[in-house]
Amino acid sequence: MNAPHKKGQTWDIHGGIHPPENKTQSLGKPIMQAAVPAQLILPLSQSIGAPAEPCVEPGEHVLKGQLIAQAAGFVSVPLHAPSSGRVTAIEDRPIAHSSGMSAPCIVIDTDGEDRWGERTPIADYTAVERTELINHIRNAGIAGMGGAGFPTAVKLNPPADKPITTLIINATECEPYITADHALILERAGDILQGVDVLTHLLQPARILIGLEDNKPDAAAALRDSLRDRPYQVIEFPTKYPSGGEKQLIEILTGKQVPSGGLPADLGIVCQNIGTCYAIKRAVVDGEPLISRITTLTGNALKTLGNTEVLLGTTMQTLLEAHGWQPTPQSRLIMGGPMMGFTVHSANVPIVKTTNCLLAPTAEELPPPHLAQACIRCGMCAEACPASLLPQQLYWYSRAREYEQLEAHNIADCIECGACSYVCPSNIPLVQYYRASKAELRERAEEHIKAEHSRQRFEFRQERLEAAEREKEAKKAARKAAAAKRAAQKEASTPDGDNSAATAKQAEIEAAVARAKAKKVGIGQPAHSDDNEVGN
Amino acid sequence: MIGSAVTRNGVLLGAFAMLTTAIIAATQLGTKDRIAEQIRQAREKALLEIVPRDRHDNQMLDAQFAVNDQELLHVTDDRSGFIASDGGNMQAVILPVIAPDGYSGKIELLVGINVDGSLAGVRVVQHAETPGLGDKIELKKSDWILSFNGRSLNNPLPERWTVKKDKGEFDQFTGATITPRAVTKAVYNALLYFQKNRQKIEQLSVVGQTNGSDDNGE
Amino acid sequence: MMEFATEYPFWVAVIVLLSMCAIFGGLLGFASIKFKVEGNPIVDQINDILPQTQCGQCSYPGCKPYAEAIANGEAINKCPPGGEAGIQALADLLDMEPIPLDAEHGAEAVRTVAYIREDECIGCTKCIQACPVDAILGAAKLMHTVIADECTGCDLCVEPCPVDCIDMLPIEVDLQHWAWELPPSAEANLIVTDRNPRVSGEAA
Amino acid sequence: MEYFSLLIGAILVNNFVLVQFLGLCPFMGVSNKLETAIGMAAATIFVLTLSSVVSYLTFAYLLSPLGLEYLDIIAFIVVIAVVVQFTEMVVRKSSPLLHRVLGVFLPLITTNCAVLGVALLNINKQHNFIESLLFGFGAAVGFSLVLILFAAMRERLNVADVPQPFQGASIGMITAGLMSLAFMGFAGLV
Amino acid sequence: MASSASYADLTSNGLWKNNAALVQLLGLCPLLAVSGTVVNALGLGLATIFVLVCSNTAVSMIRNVVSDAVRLPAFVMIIASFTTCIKLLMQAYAYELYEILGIFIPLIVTNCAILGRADAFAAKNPVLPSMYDGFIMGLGFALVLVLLGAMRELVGTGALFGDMNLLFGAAAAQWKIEVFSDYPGFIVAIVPPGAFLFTGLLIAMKNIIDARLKEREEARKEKPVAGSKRVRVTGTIK
Amino acid sequence: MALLHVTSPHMSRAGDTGSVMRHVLLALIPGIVVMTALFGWGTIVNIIWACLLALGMEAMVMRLRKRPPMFYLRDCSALVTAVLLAVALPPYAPWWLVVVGIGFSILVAKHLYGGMGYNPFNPAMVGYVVLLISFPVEMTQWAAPAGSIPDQAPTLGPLSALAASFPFLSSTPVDAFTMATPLDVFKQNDSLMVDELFASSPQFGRFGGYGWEWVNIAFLLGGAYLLYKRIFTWHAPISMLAALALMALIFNDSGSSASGGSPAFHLFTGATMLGAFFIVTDPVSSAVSNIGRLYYGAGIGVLIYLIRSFGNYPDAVAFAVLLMNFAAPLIDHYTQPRTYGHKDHKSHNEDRGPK
Ligand SMILES: Cc1cc2nc3c(=O)[nH]c(=O)nc-3n(C[C@H](O)[C@H](O)[C@H](O)COP(=O)(O)O)c2cc1C
Ligand SMILES: Cc1cc2nc3c(=O)[nH]c(=O)nc-3n(C[C@H](O)[C@H](O)[C@H](O)COP(=O)(O)O)c2cc1C
Ligand SMILES: Cc1cc2nc3c(=O)[nH]c(=O)nc-3n(C[C@H](O)[C@H](O)[C@H](O)COP(=O)(O)O)c2cc1C
Ligand SMILES: Cc1cc2nc3c(=O)[nH]c(=O)nc-3n(C[C@H](O)[C@H](O)[C@H](O)CO)c2cc1C
Ligand code: SF4
Ligand code: SF4
Ligand code: SF4
Ligand code: SF4
Ligand code: FES
Repeated sequence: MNAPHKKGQTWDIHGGIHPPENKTQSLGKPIMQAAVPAQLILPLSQSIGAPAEPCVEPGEHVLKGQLIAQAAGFVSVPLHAPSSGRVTAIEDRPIAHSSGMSAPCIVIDTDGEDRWGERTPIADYTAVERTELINHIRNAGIAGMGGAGFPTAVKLNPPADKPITTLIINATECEPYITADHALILERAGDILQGVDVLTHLLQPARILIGLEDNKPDAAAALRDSLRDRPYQVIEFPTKYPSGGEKQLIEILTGKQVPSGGLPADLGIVCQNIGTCYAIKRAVVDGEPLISRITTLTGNALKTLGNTEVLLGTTMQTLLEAHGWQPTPQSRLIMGGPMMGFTVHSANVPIVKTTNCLLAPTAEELPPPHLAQACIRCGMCAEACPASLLPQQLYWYSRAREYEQLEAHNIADCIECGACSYVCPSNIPLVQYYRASKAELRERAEEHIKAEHSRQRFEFRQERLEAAEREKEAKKAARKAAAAKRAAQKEASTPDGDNSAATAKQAEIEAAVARAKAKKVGIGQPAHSDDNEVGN
Repeated sequence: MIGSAVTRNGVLLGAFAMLTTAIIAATQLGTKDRIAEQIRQAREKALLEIVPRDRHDNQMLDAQFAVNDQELLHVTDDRSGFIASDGGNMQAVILPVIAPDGYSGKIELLVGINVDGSLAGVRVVQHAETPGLGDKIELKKSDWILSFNGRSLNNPLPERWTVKKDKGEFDQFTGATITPRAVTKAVYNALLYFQKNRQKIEQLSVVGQTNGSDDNGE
Repeated sequence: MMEFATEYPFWVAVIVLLSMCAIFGGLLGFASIKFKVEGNPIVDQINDILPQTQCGQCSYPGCKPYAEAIANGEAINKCPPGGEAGIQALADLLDMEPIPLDAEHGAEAVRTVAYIREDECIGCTKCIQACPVDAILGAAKLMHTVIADECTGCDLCVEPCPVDCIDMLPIEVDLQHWAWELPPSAEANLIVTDRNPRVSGEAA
Repeated sequence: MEYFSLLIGAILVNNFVLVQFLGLCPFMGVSNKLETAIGMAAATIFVLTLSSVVSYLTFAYLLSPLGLEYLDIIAFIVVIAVVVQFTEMVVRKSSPLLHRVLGVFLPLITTNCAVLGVALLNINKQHNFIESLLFGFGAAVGFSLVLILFAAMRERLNVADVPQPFQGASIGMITAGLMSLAFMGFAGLV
Repeated sequence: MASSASYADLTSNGLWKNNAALVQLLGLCPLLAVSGTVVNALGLGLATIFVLVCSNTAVSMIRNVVSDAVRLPAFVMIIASFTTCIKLLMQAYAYELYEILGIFIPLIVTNCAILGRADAFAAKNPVLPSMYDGFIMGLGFALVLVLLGAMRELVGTGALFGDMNLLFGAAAAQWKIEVFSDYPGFIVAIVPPGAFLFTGLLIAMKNIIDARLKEREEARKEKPVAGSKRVRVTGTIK
Repeated sequence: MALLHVTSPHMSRAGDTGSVMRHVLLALIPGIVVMTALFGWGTIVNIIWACLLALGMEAMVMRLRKRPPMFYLRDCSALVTAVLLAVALPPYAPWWLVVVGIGFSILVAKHLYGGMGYNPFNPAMVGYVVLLISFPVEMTQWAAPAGSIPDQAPTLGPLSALAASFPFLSSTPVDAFTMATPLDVFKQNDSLMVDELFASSPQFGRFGGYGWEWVNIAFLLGGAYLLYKRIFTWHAPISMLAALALMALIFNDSGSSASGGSPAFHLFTGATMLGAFFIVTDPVSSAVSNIGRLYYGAGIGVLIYLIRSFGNYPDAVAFAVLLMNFAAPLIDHYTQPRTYGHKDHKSHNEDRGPK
């Protein structure tokens, strides 16, 4: 493992599967340009980290590329208007999420002019301050386009004690159906490489590896053709899902494994998706923030398939209708690929920075799941698991809610790639089990912390009360002693006075109760109707 | 204070010890003789099955002699043989015999041989044969073992002293030949042993050199 | 000695037993002093499992006292907030069979948080006194408010409130806490979807 | 060789739990979790070997010479209780770590008939000192072996879709039965 | 408190609800080891009842005399001595059965130490209830033992009540009932695995009956009031 | 419009558990054909009768548990169990023997644990062992392989085979000619050298048992097919065969009468190959990880040899499998593979803090 490796050498990863690729449907045509829709819906949270904070008001007119929400912290990205128009609302709208829930969004009614605001290209990025360049990227709202959407600027700022030696560009696109990156490479390889140049300048890695599967020789060729004299290596490796996963790709290209719970930076590696590189080029060289992305539209339920450059905030409904989508009850709409993508509850949700694919299959193409049978421990899932887990054991323990065992079997290292479910002859929805269990584990950890906190507060309070009690006792004793001295003198009046004080307090409280009750009746009504309005 | 508690507890425990010992000792005293008798009867019962009471007048348990014979009886650990005599005349002898080649290990037998060299009876003392197969050698399960009664060295002829499957005289069990084969061989060997050692044993019985008194059965 | 034994079997028996008791008693007594240790860490382990809601439904004033009681042999099924999962964890710790929640102490319920309707609050401070974890803020005669993050949902503040202005609201799932549920077990599924196995897909 | 077969006999062929039926209560009771089963196993090995030896000594050098064989039960019970309690105290003091593993099980072992059983069997089979030692040790190892295997298996049973009436102790018993069935394969090994 | 337990409660507890063998899973060794035939089961069952009754009575009688420190040793010694007695008696009067039951007679000690609840019950209750409790616990155990013996004997050999002479004298030898004639014998029922399997089935049967009973009871009874035992953590509110 | 909401992945490989089982059934065919050729139609009668019983019992259980029987019958696992048990029974076994065996397999060993996938013990082997212990006579009456004895009558055809198993169906009861199996003979021999034994007994063939060599080779072929189809991995069967061969090699003292027999003898006699490829590989009751399966298989190999050579029972596959079934959960506990990004195999024990 430590031997100096040959140029272009690759390593094999454990497991993996070979699902039918279904990529040709959406390739072959040039990247289309989606129309500017009448309304854009922009969720404040489009990436990992804190949601952005709106910096426009409803009613305000915005220009294309104008900042509409600021980053709210270090791990957070800002948001820009994808087109010019008027902000009509900042409110909860359904978003693309497995839960089908709503989240705060900025809604813009476009004016059709698509008028650019100010663009801020950096003429010579090698001349500016490193932090300034990173800030520029952050301000352009760039989050990873390959997966979870992690704020790119954060990754470009590795801790000082972990110098980056290797930059890996992820052009794998291992999921079936998706061709967004592929198409992007074919058409804009030069731009992508310019983005890589920026990254290289920022990170100063010793090697730059561009990895992709050997099922896209034309893309590899396109990249190589555009390389010129750049010292980047374009490395092809055998096609196998999920070699595009960050951890898997790192093992394939370097032979090293990211330590469990660690980051690639621990190995001196940063991994960026090729779409992210393109976005960086646009931000730095052209001064355009991230307001659109390439999305693959595919699946037999569509009339025209292909890749399209679409403004963020366009609803899937608008986009897909333009491609002849006519949903029937029970049709599926998947954001992402067939392996890791999730179904949306309604098509009336906006495209976001991580929408690399919309898959609208027919029922014949991706039939509804079979009824699950019992696990027969055949071990095919373990053979397929790229993380070398024992999915069947995770499944058994998830069923039994044995969380200690799940932790012992490293459920946290599951990347939810779905390879296990894919091969399972009993058709068990394994990944769903893991997701549920992981969530439960997270919740338990939170609860445990909270319980610990409550315990401390409880004990603190008990102690305080006891201290107060002791003090009172001490005072009482002192008073008693004093009282004993003057025992003969004053006797009868004090208890009386005490009593009257108590009654007075009681009366006061009762009056307050009456007031409050009256108030309650009074305001109860309007509060209700308010509720109703919001409900509609 | 601690001291007094310890003394009190100590005395209490002591009292309990006395009390419980009293109960046990009383029971023990009450049953001692009967238990000894029961043990004796139990041991004698097997012997009496082979040589019934009406054929002898001595206490066979008191007429023991040590047997040690690797070759024929496969008995090496000083087991006892017993002599039945009537009016001082030896009537029969009961030999401990081991059949070493049972299906699952050794089969321990008692073989009773009349003075005339015929078999008085054979009983299985202990074995580990398969239940339902080899265990038919127990009298409880089948009376196959009785088929030896009255046989002797030449009845049947030596070459027929085996199971039918080996062209002999004795039945085997369905699906189990090994066990009966082993028992038959051991019984035959016991007869051989008796023939060889008859003199010695008879002497023992006359002199009354047997020793059985210090054996209390535990 | 031997003769004595045969002559007075009873007394020998008594002597033997007595001396055995004496020797062993002494040995244990010695050991109990010599090898004395203090403390009972099990209570902390039990307390760690209890949810620290401090609601008293277990009939002990707080979780710690209940933990102590369990360590002394109290049943493990009396904490409704801990629910089945808590009982299971206790059973695992103490290696007992888990038993169902004791209904006398209440049922397992969704987690809630107290919410004071502030415009009705008269500032009597009774809820502050009731709150076991000091999760209510406010001064006398001013309106009070619950620090939602500190509230354990014990509902002890509800009853003392003279104007009934405290509601226990279920904690709602937000986007961050939403998660897939465990799929219904294949077996359960089958009973419902006897005739049309295909449809179970939607249930998932 | 003879000692070897005594040992193998005690561990496998005449396994205390599955063939001789001794020590079943802890076998059913302390097998819900693998970790505890391992603790119990270690404690049992220690106590069983020790009490086998001690009770042998008591019998051979105290009861037997004085003709007090009939006091065996009571004497053994006392000896075992003391051995267990003493061990517990010593372990608790000398190694809190070990106590955490073994401690809670030690008192449980007193009510385990394997311990008394081993003492009585030593007498029945007229074992000498070494044989008593080996027999006690072998029996304990046999007990521990199946206890640990059983505990691991019960963790698996927890997740099985066992029909309602059979859940819990019932399926545990049936599993033990099938285990015992498998152990019959060792018959005749020594 | 336990002392107020009624005889009816004791009975239903000992025989069914808290049956030592089927519910508490105690005394399993003799239960499994000597339940090959009815006569063995009966012999050990009776011996167990005897020891339980005697020792519970004795423990209860002395309950006020002993201090906590020596309680357990004292109780164990009492039980051990009664066990020794029954062992000697069986040796004297049912020798063959004694031989068959082997070490499971002395082992009554360990079982009774737990079964008898000497510590839990007899030490806190007057003589009569303690005696009754001992009897019922023993009876509950013995009944399961005999039931199991009958099942195994029947399935294993096709007959019932064989060899009763071991316990009841020579006349009882005739009591044997051949239930199935020409039965090939089902050895698994007699050997150790059978003991486990049949006990498992017995427990399952009890579960089924319990579930039925519960269903019926539930139909009648309403739910207990929730939260009735709550305590105020924060003391009284002034 | 309500769209279908399901969890990912949205694709899955074609096929289900039933198809896995059907591959196994297919792979058993060569062995069954050879057995029929050698022993006559008794094997086929056994198989059919056992399958009927197994399906019937499974359907009955599902009824009782209020589950749809067809869904469960379709997974064919009951058929695999039935066929494997039937193949292990002596041909011409009486009908009730099959009833008891399947009863224990399907009802006790499988459905008391919840049915397919949950049983910790191999159902077919449980049935077999119960029968072997309870009815040793019936279980050791193996038909003589065709041609093993020069003037032997021809093996029984379908109808007489049926009559042999169901005597009440026919007015003239049929008896098959039986003889001890080679392992039986080998075990009981304690006077002849191994070579002499091979020469003198009709039970022996070139290197294994007469005829049994072919049975084993046929099952080996079936196993190779399954291996090729990736129904199971090589770990368990190969390590079992290797361990068995190794044990035989160690104890093989060039043919004295006390010899345990050569590796080839052990590999090609009795149920070795059937066991290695169809029984040891039963996924449900074996260890789960590949390393675990190595230990699991090796354990079975060693136990088979020990019990065959030193124990009471002539063939030991069933006992060895059950014993290792028993050990499988513990093996699993200690043979977790190293997860991606972890340092060692069982890091989980260390990095779990006190909780
Ligand atoms: C909670 C979290 C924290 C992260 N912190 C860092 C970080 O501090 N530095 C960094 O370079 N990457 C960080 N990452 C980025 C990951 O290494 C990874 O590149 C990113 O999650 C995208 O991976 P994916 O699309 O495969 O899920 C973090 C990711 C997550 C989810
Ligand atoms: C199973 C799996 C498959 C993935 N496949 C790809 C892929 O094919 N291409 C890609 O760029 N990212 C893929 N990702 C995301 C990468 O792990 C990683 O997040 C990304 O390359 C980081 O780059 P970014 O921060 O620029 O998005 C995948 C992630 C997972 C978990
Ligand atoms: C499990 C099992 C147990 C057996 N037990 C015995 C037995 O106890 N005694 C015996 O003679 N044969 C026993 N046999 C039978 C022998 O293996 C062998 O088949 C038989 O003795 C040969 O006799 P035959 O020539 O009558 O068939 C047993 C066989 C098996 C499979
Ligand atoms: C490769 C393979 C081997 C199998 N071997 C057995 C077997 O030995 N015994 C058996 O009862 N079932 C066997 N089955 C079927 C199935 O796994 C079995 O019925 C389950 O144990 C029932 O839960 C096998 C299945 C497969 C795929
Ligand atoms: S692939 Fe499916 S059936 Fe096979 S072991 Fe994994 S979860 Fe179980
Ligand atoms: S989803 Fe998790 S368990 Fe399944 S194959 Fe992927 S990493 Fe492994
Ligand atoms: S019932 Fe309430 S007070 Fe008692 S342990 Fe549970 S949470 Fe704590
Ligand atoms: S605010 Fe009310 S419900 Fe919340 S912890 Fe305090 S007393 Fe309990
Ligand atoms: S009776 Fe409980 S351990 Fe034996």
